Amino acid sequence: MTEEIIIAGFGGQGVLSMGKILAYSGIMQDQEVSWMPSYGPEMRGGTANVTVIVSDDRISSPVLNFYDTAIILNQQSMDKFEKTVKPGGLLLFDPNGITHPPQRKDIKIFKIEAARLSAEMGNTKIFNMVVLGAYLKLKPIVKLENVIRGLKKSIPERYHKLIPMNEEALTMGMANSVEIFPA
Amino acid sequence: MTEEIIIAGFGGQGVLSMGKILAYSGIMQDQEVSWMPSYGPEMRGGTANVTVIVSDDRISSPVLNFYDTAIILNQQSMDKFEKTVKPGGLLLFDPNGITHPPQRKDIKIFKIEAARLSAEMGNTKIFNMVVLGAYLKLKPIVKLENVIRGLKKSIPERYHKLIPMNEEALTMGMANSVEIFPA
Amino acid sequence: MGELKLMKGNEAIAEAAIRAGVDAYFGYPITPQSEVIEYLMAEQPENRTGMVVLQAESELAAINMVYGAAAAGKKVFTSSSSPGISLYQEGISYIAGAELPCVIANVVRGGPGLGTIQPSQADYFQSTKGGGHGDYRLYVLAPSSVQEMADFIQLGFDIAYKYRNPVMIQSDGMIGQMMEKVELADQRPRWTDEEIKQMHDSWAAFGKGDHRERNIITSLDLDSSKQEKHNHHLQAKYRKMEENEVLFEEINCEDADYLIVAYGSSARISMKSVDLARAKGIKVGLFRPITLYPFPMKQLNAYVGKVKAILSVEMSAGQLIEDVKLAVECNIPVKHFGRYGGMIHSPEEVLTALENLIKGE
Amino acid sequence: MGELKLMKGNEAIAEAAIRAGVDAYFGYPITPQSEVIEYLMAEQPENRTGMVVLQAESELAAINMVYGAAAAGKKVFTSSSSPGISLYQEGISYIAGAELPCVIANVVRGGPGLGTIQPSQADYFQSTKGGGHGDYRLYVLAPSSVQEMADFIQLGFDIAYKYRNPVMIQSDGMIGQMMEKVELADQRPRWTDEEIKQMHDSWAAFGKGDHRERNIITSLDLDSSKQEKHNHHLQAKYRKMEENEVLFEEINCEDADYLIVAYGSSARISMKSVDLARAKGIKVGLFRPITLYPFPMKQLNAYVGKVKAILSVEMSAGQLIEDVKLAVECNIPVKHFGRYGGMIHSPEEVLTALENLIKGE
Amino acid sequence: MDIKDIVKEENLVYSKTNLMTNNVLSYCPGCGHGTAHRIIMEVIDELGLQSQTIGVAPVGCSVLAYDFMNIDMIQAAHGRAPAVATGLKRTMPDKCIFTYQGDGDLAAIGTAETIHVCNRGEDITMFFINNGIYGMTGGQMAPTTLEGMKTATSPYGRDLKKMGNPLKITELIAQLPGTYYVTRQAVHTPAAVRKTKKAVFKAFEVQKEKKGISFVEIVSNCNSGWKLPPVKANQWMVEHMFPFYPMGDIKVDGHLVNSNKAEVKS
Amino acid sequence: MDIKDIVKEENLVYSKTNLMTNNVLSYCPGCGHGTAHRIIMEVIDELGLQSQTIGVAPVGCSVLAYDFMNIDMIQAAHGRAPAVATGLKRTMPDKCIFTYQGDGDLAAIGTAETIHVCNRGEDITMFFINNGIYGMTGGQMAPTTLEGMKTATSPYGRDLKKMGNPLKITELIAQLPGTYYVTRQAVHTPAAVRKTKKAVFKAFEVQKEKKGISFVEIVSNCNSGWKLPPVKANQWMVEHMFPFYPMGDIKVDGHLVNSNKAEVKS
Amino acid sequence: MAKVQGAIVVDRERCKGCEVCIPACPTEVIELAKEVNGKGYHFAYMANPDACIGCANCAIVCPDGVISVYKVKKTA
Amino acid sequence: MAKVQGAIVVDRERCKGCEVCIPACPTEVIELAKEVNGKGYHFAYMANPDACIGCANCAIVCPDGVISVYKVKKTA
Ligand SMILES: Cc1ncc(C[n+]2csc(CCOP(=O)(O)OP(=O)(O)O)c2C)c(N)n1
Ligand SMILES: Cc1ncc(C[n+]2csc(CCOP(=O)(O)OP(=O)(O)O)c2C)c(N)n1
Ligand code: SF4
Ligand code: SF4
Ligand code: SF4
Ligand code: SF4
Ligand code: SF4
Ligand code: SF4
Ligand SMILES: [Mg+2]
Ligand SMILES: [Mg+2]
Repeated sequence: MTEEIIIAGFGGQGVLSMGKILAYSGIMQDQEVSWMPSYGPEMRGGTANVTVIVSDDRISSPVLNFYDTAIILNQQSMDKFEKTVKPGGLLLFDPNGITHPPQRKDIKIFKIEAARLSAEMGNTKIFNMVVLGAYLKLKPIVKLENVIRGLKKSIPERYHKLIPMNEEALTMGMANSVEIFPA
Repeated sequence: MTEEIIIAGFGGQGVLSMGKILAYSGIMQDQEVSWMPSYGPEMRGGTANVTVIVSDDRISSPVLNFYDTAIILNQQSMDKFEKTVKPGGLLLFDPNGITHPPQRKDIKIFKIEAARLSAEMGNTKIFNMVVLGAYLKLKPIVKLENVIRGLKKSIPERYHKLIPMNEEALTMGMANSVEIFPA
Repeated sequence: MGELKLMKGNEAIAEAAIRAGVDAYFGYPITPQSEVIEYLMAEQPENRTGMVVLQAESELAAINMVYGAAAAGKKVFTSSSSPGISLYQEGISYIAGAELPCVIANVVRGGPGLGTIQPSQADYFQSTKGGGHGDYRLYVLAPSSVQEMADFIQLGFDIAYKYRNPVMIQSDGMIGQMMEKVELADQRPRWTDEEIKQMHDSWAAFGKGDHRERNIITSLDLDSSKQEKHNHHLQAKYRKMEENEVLFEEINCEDADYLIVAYGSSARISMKSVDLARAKGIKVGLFRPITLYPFPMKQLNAYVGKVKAILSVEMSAGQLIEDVKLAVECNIPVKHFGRYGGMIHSPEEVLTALENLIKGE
Repeated sequence: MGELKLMKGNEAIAEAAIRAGVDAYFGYPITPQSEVIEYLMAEQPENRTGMVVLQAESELAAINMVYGAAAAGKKVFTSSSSPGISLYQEGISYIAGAELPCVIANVVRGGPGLGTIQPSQADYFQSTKGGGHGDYRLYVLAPSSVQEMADFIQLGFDIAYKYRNPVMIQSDGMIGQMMEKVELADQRPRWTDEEIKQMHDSWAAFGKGDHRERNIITSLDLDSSKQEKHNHHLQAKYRKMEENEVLFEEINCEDADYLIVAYGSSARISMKSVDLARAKGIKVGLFRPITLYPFPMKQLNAYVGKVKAILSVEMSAGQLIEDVKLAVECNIPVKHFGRYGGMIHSPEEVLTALENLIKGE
Repeated sequence: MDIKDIVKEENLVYSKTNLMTNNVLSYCPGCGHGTAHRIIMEVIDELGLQSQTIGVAPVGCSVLAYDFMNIDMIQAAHGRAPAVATGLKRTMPDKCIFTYQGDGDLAAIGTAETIHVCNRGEDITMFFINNGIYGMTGGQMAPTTLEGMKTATSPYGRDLKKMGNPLKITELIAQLPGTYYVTRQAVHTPAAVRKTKKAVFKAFEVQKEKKGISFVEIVSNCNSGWKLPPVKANQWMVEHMFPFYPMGDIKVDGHLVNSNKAEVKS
Repeated sequence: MDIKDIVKEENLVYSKTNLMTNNVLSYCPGCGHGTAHRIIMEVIDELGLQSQTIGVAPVGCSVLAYDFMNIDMIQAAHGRAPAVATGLKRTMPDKCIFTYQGDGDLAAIGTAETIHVCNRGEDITMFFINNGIYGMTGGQMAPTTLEGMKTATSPYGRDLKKMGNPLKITELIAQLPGTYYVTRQAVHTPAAVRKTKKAVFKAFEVQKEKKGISFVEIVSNCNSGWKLPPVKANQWMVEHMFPFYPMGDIKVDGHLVNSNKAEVKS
Repeated sequence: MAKVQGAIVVDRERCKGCEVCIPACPTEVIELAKEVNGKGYHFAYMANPDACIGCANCAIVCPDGVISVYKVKKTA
Repeated sequence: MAKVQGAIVVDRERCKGCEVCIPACPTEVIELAKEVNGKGYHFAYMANPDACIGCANCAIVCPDGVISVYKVKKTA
C-alpha cells in the first residue's frame, strides 16, 4: 500500500498539522511516511500545502506531481491541484470559499463542510480534524486508534486534554462527507 | 644573448635595487628583462635575493635553479648559491664576512671588495654600484650609458643629483675585481 | 532499537547532535535551516548533556567559534545554508589546514547570491572541490533522508576524528524541511576532559601539562618547503579517505542497461523515476553517491562495459556530472539533467530525460 | 607604442587600472599584493583621473563596496590574495547573481588556511568552478607576465561589461612580485555620467529618471520558477562566453609528440622546460590556457590523435588536471605534475616529470 | 453632506505617495516597515530627489523594499549595506544614498560595516529598523532583543549571561566623530509618524550638506516575531522597548544631545 | 668586587621566564611585541596558570606568538580571535583564555567580533597591541593610525575626510556592559612595564572571577612601519600616540573611571 | 461657523485588517468590516462617517498606505 | 654601610642592538659594542660595569628578553 496525498489551503487552516498527524498515524502502525511542506516567507498569510506519503515500503520521492488524493481547502489550491489527482484518485474539498467547484470526471470527488461543521461545534480549531475524519472514512489507510496515538505524539502533553474533542471532530468528519457528481 | 643572474646578500645591501638598475639598463637597450625577488617577512633583517634575466629573446622562466652568474654578498648566500652557477659560469663575491670562500673549479670566480671600497669612498650606500661595476666589467651585457639611463629611470627625480657619485662607484667596481683561483 | 520519531531533517540533525555527545553548536540563523538552532535552543541540551549552544553574531564568528572549540579537542557542530556557507570559506580552509575535526551542515538553497530559499544542489563544487583557497578537501556526506540526516552526525564525527578533518553534511531545503520517521540513536555521553586528554593530548590545545610540549594549532608555515610537506601530509590523508571511506548505494543496478546517478534529494526523486521507468520496461538503476568527496570513482567505473549510458541528475546546472565523467573516464556517455535555482525536478521529468537519453536526443 | 616601464605585476595592474579609466578601487591589504593599493595611494589617481581609492575595513567591506559601485555602472576593481578571496565568496556570488561587471584580482599564495605568502595556483577550483554558492561562473584570466597583468585589466573590463559578469584575474605571488618590461596603454578617460547613462541606463542604479522605470540590482527571487529562468539566462551567457571568449597560447606545438599544459607562472616555467626538452630532442609543446574559464576545451581536444600524452603542470595538488582530462575526453593520457604550498617547481623538475611521463612511469 | 461630495479629486488631502509603487507590501498586517517606507518616500518626493536617490536594502523582511520604493534600488548581502552605500557614494558623491537595515543586519552580522561607515563619516543616511528580532527568518533573537524576551532562539527568554546584552548600537555609533545626526523615532502613532518624518527630512539635509552620517533609528513592531496582534504589539513596544530604547535625538549637529541618553550601558 | 663574583646562580634576580621559549623572536629590533609577550608570560607563570591557559593570536606580526609563548596556542584567522576564544571558553569555562591582537586585527577586520565578544561579556582576557599601523604586511594604515600619519597606504598622511577617523575602539568597548576591566598601558620604560604587568595581573584575576571581559590595550611602537629607530620610535609614541590614546584605566570593576577619559570622540 | 468634514477611502483589497488605523482616529470613525476581502482579511471602513474630520491620522499610520483622505469645509 | 652591586649578562647572539635598554638604565651602564654578532647586530654590553646596581630596568624593557640580572650586597 502506498498513498500519496496533497493537502492544500490557507496558512491558518491547520494544513501542515493535519499532515503531521496523518504521518504520525502511519508510524504508529509501522508504516513508512514522509511529510514535505511548502515553506518560506511566501507562506506569510498566503497558501500552504504539504505532501504526505504513507506506504508499506520505502518511500522514494517525497515531492510529487501527481497524487492519489488531493485535500483542497481554498480556491487557489483548487486551481493548482485539481489537475494533479491521478485518474481514479480522490479529491476531497471544503466548499467554503470555493467559487469554481471541481470539474473532473475521471476521479472521485467528495465534499466535506468542515468549516461549517466546526463552527457549529463552536471550535474552528478542529476544522482540520473534521477534514481528516472525512478523508479517513473514504480511505481508511490508518486506523482511528492509530490516529489518536499519532495525535498524542504530535501535540504537546499539555494539550492532551483536548484529544476527546479532536476525536469527536474526526467522527463528525467521517459521518459527513458527500460525493459530488460534476454536472 | 641571455644572461641569467642571481644576486644574493643581506636585506640592507641594496641587492634588490642593484637588480632593478640592471634590469632597467637592459630595457634601455631594447632587451627583455625579468626581476624576481625573494619576498616576505622572512626578509626582515634576513637575507634577500633577486633573479635577474636580461635577454634578446622572450624570457621564459623568471625563476631558475641554475644561473650564468651569481653575485654573492654574504656567507649564507654563498652556502646556498655557489652550487647553482652553471659550469663555465661566473661567481662574483665580496669577501667581507665570507668565512668559507667558494671552492668550485668549473666556474670563473672573481672577488670585489666593494664593502671596503665604498667605505673608503665614504659612502656605504654606493656599495651595490661598486659590485655592479665589477660585474659589468666581467660581463658587459649592458652599456654603461644605458646603466646611467636605467639609474635615472629607477630612482626618483630628486635623487638624480647623486648619479655622478653612482657612476664613480661603477667605475671603481670595474677597475677592482680580482680573479680567484681556488686552491 | 532506538526511539522512533517523526521529525524534520533539521530537527533530526540537531537531536542527533545532542545524542552523539556533541560539546557545542555555534550557528547563525538562515532559512531553510534555522530549525537546527531553534530546536537546540528549545531542547536546552545544557541540561541534558552539558552541550553548549550559542547564536553567534555572524557566520564568520560561528565558524571561528567552531575553530576554537575544535582546537581544544571538543566535538563541535555548526550548520548554515548557501550564502552563510560562502562566508564560512576562509574558516573552512583554516580548519582543513590546521587539521581540526568538526561537522558542518549545509542545507543548500537556490543561488547564486541571495537566490531563493528553495532546495538546490548547486553547492556541489564548493563542497567537494574546495570553495575556500588552497588544496584541501572536506569529507562530504549527502543524506537523502531524515534518517541519514541523523545518522551522518555520528558517522561524520567518526571520520572527522579519524582523519582530523572537517566533515560537511550537504543536504538541501527538501531534506531539511521534510519530516520522516527517524530512529534515534541512544544518548552517548560527552567525552570527559580526561577522555579528551587521553585521546587528543598529542595535538589538542586545552592547556599544556608538564608531561608534554605545548600544542599549537595553526595552518601557517612561512617556510614553503615545510608548508609543502604539510600539504603532502594532507594529500596523503585524502588518498586514504579515497581508499577507505567511500560510501554509495546501488538500487536496481544489477541488470541495468542505463544508470541514473544522483545524490541526496535528487536521488530520492530519481528512485521514483526508476520505478516509473521499470514499469515501462526500461532497465534502469540508480547509483547514489553517499560521499560526494571521496567520490565513488572506482565503484561507478565498474559499470563501464555494463551500461549503455548514464543520466546524471542534480538540482544544479551541471556540477556532479564532472565527477561522473571523470569516474567513467569517458567510457560511458553521460548526460546531464537538472532543474535549478530552487526548482525541484519531478520524477516524471527525470523519466522523460531518461527516455530522451535512450532515444539518443 | 605606449610608455615602457619596469614594473612589478602588482604595480602594473594598478597603473593599468588608472589608465583604463577605472572609477574606483576598494581593497584590504594582504601579502603578496599589498603593492596594488600602495601604488594607487602613492599615485593619487583622484588627481590624475578622478579615480577613487579606498582602503576598506575588511575584505567583506571591500567586495561589497565593489558591489555598490558596480551597481551604478561604475568601473570598479579590487584585488586580494587567497584568504581574502575566500572572504569575497559570498560577495562574488551576489555580484554574479546580480550580473554586475567588475574586475577582481587574486594574487594567489600557498594554502590552505593562512598557509604561506609564497606563490601558488591552488585557487583554480575556487576561481573556475565557483568558490561561492550557486551555479555561476567568473571569466577567469591567467596572466603569465607583467605585461599581461596590465593588459588584462582593459580586456577584463571589456568582457565584464559585454556580459555583465565579474571577471577574475588569477595570478600569484610570482607574477605579482616580479618586475618586467611593460608597455602601458595610453590613458583612457573615465566614463562621464552622461556616457554611463547612455550605455547602462537599462540596468544600472544611478538614480531613476522620469523616462524609465526604476532599476533594481538584486540576486533575489523568492519565486523559484523566476529564479530558474534567471539561472537559465546566466547559463546561456556562460555558453556564449565558452563559444566566443576562449583565449589560449600554443608554443612549439605544431610538431609536438607531447604537450605540457600549464597556465600563468607555471606556463612561464614550463616554457623553459620546453626549451630544455627540445635541446634534448624531445618534441614537446606548451599549451597555455589564458582563460581558465571558459577553458579552451575544443582547442585542447584538437590534439587528440596528435600527441601521445599530456603533462598537466600546476602549483597545486591537482586542479587544472580535471579540466584537461575533461577537455581531451580521456583520449590522451594525462599526468599531473606540481609543487605546492608555496613551492615553485623548477624548469628542470618539469623536464624530469616529462621524461618520466614519456618513460611511462 | 454626502460622502460622494467629499470624496472628490479636489478634496484629496492625503494619499499614498507615487514614490511608493502599487505592489502589495509583503509585510505582515500592521508591520511598521510599511509606514517607515512610506515616510522615507514621501520625504524624497517632497525634496524632489527621486532621480538622485539610490536606496540600499540588505536581507531582512525589507529585502523586497525594491518592490515598493519607486526609486533605483540595490539589494545588498546581509549586513553589508553600509559597504555597498560607500561604494555608491564614493563614486557618485552628489547622489543621495541611503541604507535601510534591520537590527539583525545592522547590529549583528553587519557590526563592522556599521561602525566603520560611521567612523569614516560617509555622507550617507542610514535607516535602522529596530524591532528587537530577526523578522524575516522567523523571529530569532537579535542583538537588540530585550532581556527576558522570548524568541525562536531564546524560547525561555533572553538570558544575558548566556546570550549577551541587548546592544544599543545607536548610542555607540553616536560616539563616533563621523556621525553628525543620530536620532531614535517610532511610527506607531500619528504623532510619532510626524516626528519621524521631520527626522527623515533632517537626515537628508545633513547628507546634502555632506556633514557625515545621518542615522535614524525607528523602533518598530514585529507582530509575527513577537506573536502579538499589531495593536497589542505597539502597546508592548511602548511599554517594553521604549524604556530601554528611549525616543528622541541622540546627536544633533555633531554634538551629543544629552549624556544620559547617550549612555550605552543598560 | 669582580663581575664573576656577582654573576652566580644564587645572585640571579631577573631573567627571561621559562614560559618564553628559547626561539629567537621574529620581531624587528626594539619592537614592543616582545616585551608584551614576556610580561604576559611572567604573569601566567607567577599565577601558576601555564597548564590552564590557551592563548589565541591571529594574523599580524604576532602570528608567530606560538613560537615564543610556552603554552598551548591557537593561531586564528585575521580578526577572528574573539570568536575562537569564545569557542574555547564556552566549552572550557574554567580554563584561562586570552587573545593577543593587533590594531588592524581587532579594530578593522575584526570589529564585529570585538564588539560582540565584549557585549556578550565572555570571561576572557584581551590584549590589544595598538601600534597605529599594520606591521606585518608592511606598514599600511590601521583604524588607529593618527591624523596626518604617513603609512604605506597613506603616503601623504592620513586624511580624515577620505580615510576616516582614528578609532578609539578601547573607549568604545568600555561602554558595553559586558566589559569589566579596561585599561590602556605601554611597555616602553621600566615604569610602564611594571604598571602594565600589574594590569595584566588584574586582567587575569577578573577572568578568574568570571566577571566578563578584561581588556588591556598596550600602545606600542612599530619601528619598521613608522620608519624610525626603536628609541626614537618610543619618543614619537610618547609625543604623538599618548595624547590621543591616553594612558591609564578606563573601566574598573565594571565602572567607567572618568567620563573625560571615556570620551570616544577625537 | 465653518466646520470641517472629511472622509476616507480604504482600498479594500489591499487592506490587511491590522486595526492600526482604529486607535489613531480621534473621532472613532473606523471599524473592521464583518466581511473579508479576497485575501481573507476583514477590511477597515468608515463605520461612523459623519465623525470624520479628515485629519489623516489614520492614513499616515496605515502601514499599507491604503487610506486616502478627503476634506471639505462645510458651512454649518 | 651595605651597598648594592649588580651585573647583567647579555645574550650576545640574541641581542638585536635596539638600544631600548640604554635609556632605561639609571646609571648609564650599557652601550652597544663596536663588533657585530652573527646576525650583524651591534650588541649591548656593560660599558660601565661598576655602576650597575642590578635594578633590572634594562632587562624588563628588553623586547628580546636577552638580559639576565645579578645582584649582591657589598659591604662597603
Ligand atoms: C549571510 C546570511 N546570513 C543569514 C541570512 C538569513 N537572514 C536573512 S534576514 C536575517 C535577519 C533579519 O533580521 P533583521 O535584520 O532584524 O530584519 P527584520 O526582518 O527584522 O526586519 C537573516 C539572519 C542571510 N540571508 N544571509
Ligand atoms: C583575511 C586576511 N586579510 C588580510 C590579511 C593580511 N594581514 C595579515 S596581518 C594584517 C594586519 C596586521 O596589523 P595588526 O593587526 O595591526 O598587527 P601588527 O602586525 O601591527 O602587530 C593583515 C592585513 C590576512 N592575513 N588575512
Ligand atoms: S515578520 Fe515582523 S518585521 Fe517581518 S513583516 Fe512580519 S511583522 Fe514585519
Ligand atoms: S613590523 Fe612593526 S610591529 Fe612588526 S615586528 Fe616590526 S616593529 Fe614590530
Ligand atoms: S491600518 Fe491600513 S491596513 Fe490596517 S486596518 Fe487600517 S486601513 Fe487596513
Ligand atoms: S481622517 Fe481622521 S477622522 Fe477621518 S477616519 Fe481618518 S483618523 Fe479618523
Ligand atoms: S634592549 Fe635587549 S635587544 Fe635591545 S639592545 Fe638592549 S639587550 Fe639588546
Ligand atoms: S640592572 Fe639596572 S643598573 Fe644594571 S645595567 Fe640594568 S638598568 Fe643599568
Ligand atoms: Mg529585526
Ligand atoms: Mg598594528
